Amino acid sequence: MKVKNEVFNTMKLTLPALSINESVCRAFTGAFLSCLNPTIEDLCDLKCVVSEAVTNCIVHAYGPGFSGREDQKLIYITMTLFANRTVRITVRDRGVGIPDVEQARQPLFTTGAGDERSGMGFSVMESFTDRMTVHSRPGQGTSVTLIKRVR
Amino acid sequence: MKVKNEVFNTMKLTLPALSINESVCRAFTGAFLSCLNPTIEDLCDLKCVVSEAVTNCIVHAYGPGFSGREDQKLIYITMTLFANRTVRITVRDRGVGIPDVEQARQPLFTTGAGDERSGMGFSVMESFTDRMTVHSRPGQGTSVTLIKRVR
Amino acid sequence: MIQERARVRLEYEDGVLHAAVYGEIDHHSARPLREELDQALYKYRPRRLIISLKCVSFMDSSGLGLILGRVNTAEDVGAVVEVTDPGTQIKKILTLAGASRLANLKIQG
Amino acid sequence: MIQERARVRLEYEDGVLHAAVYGEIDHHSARPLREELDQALYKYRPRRLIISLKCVSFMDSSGLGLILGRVNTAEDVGAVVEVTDPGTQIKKILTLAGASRLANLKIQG
Ligand SMILES: Nc1ncnc2c1ncn2[C@@H]1O[C@H](COP(=O)(O)OP(=O)(O)O)[C@@H](O)[C@H]1O
Ligand SMILES: Nc1ncnc2c1ncn2[C@@H]1O[C@H](COP(=O)(O)OP(=O)(O)O)[C@@H](O)[C@H]1O
Repeated sequence: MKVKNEVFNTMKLTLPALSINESVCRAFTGAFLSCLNPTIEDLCDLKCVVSEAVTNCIVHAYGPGFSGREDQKLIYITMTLFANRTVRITVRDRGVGIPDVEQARQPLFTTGAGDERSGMGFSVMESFTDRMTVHSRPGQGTSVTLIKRVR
Repeated sequence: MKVKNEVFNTMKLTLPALSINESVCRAFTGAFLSCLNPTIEDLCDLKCVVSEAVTNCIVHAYGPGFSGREDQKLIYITMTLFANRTVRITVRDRGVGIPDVEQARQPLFTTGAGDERSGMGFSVMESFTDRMTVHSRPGQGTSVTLIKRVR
Repeated sequence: MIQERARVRLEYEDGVLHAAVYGEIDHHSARPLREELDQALYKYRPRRLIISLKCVSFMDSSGLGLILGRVNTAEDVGAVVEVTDPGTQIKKILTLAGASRLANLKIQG
Repeated sequence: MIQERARVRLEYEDGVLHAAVYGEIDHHSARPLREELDQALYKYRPRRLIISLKCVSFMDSSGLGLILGRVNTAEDVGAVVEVTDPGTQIKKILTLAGASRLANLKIQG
């Protein structure tokens, strides 16, 4: 997980798991990456993976199975820019967690079929970045880390 | 300081006191407020006051007088949207603090004349919002809260 | 209070339902789009539903769910779904999901 | 690595130095602008420095500091500063600072 390189900029963001914040988080991503002057394609890819990870917090982590309070439904985002133009994004929640991460990462696997989830979220995140790691503990929450070197 | 009204959305943001983050914070402000669909004028006013407060953290709070470590130079921003379209923004630092807040708020007062500061930052923040409060403790840091009802 | 993220313009003619989507398709905006599209499918019972993505500025896998969901509703009423003008990134997502292999879904452009 | 936020296009003719600023003027972008403007002032020693803000998309009180600082340098070389085309918000900031009351600064538009 370690990227041996100087940190150039970093931000921590906490916001509630509301679906209006899907677009807010995409816009944040664009704002934070703007100082790299990235290509449109890299920017779109990174906005997309953030959108996927944030949506998963809203739909799955704090979905019907979550028994905590409303004000505990928070999304924690960390973005770090390294001097070699590598971006590391972590999207974390304290929601229900994933019992079987291996299975969850499979293309088309979803527990949200009734909600018209496609089961392609993790596949998109994986294919639009250089590296994706997922840590999860049932009842504790999930953390998805996405790493991409931008041009 | 309390706005008796339902919280509609809220975000907490932490990022380093780098001057490139002045524009990043303005863009964040725009992104966060976009769900209110505000007027261009209100949006510009709020981007401007955030820019002022963030710049003060960079220039004054963690300027030459600051004796802490480089990685302690952090800016803490909280933005809250209330259902009645009131926006509350707090920009906080753990920097050198302000010995005399009353004096610092005066138009044209500045301790940064050599750096071409105009001394109009607080005046701009005050005139572009409905309410500004400043709390500061020398050696502890400063917190500026800005409240504005948007159309 | 909340700004709409996406809209759909519907036109029906000669058994073909044209649906032009504007804006950003994500989980937040997918639900109202889904409802509008399904209502129109049941109302007109077309042979073809053409979803134009030309004016879609963003779409993630929630949009894929929206499209695949419409393929299901369309089957109910005996329609075939065509998706036109996906942008570069939307194409990547459709390819990743193997969407072009579905019998009742055609992807154009 | 870092994208520039503001640029200035300089033109000198008949004792007049035209400076058209593009982009966002904040504390970050003010320093390079300051250096370029001061260098040009000392090089050409004009009678008038005209700073056009027409293409400035953002300016806060750091921009005010930049303008007032140039009024000082201009005095050094015997020039008067004119600021043209400030947008609505920049006008508010200039008014707040009473910038129009300065002898060597004219605000137009
Ligand atoms: N943050 C999360 N918290 C709990 N479960 C999650 C989370 N993210 C993903 N999952 C689980 O992994 C599955 C696959 O996720 P994904 O590939 O993004 O597809 P989709 O969101 O369309 O279901 C989800 O259906 C859900 O069961
Ligand atoms: N966050 C802060 N930390 C320490 N001192 C501050 C801070 N913000 C403002 N000040 C003090 O208040 C003075 C006035 O601030 P302001 O009105 O914004 O004008 P300017 O930034 O141009 O000096 C500053 O010169 C500085 O001495």
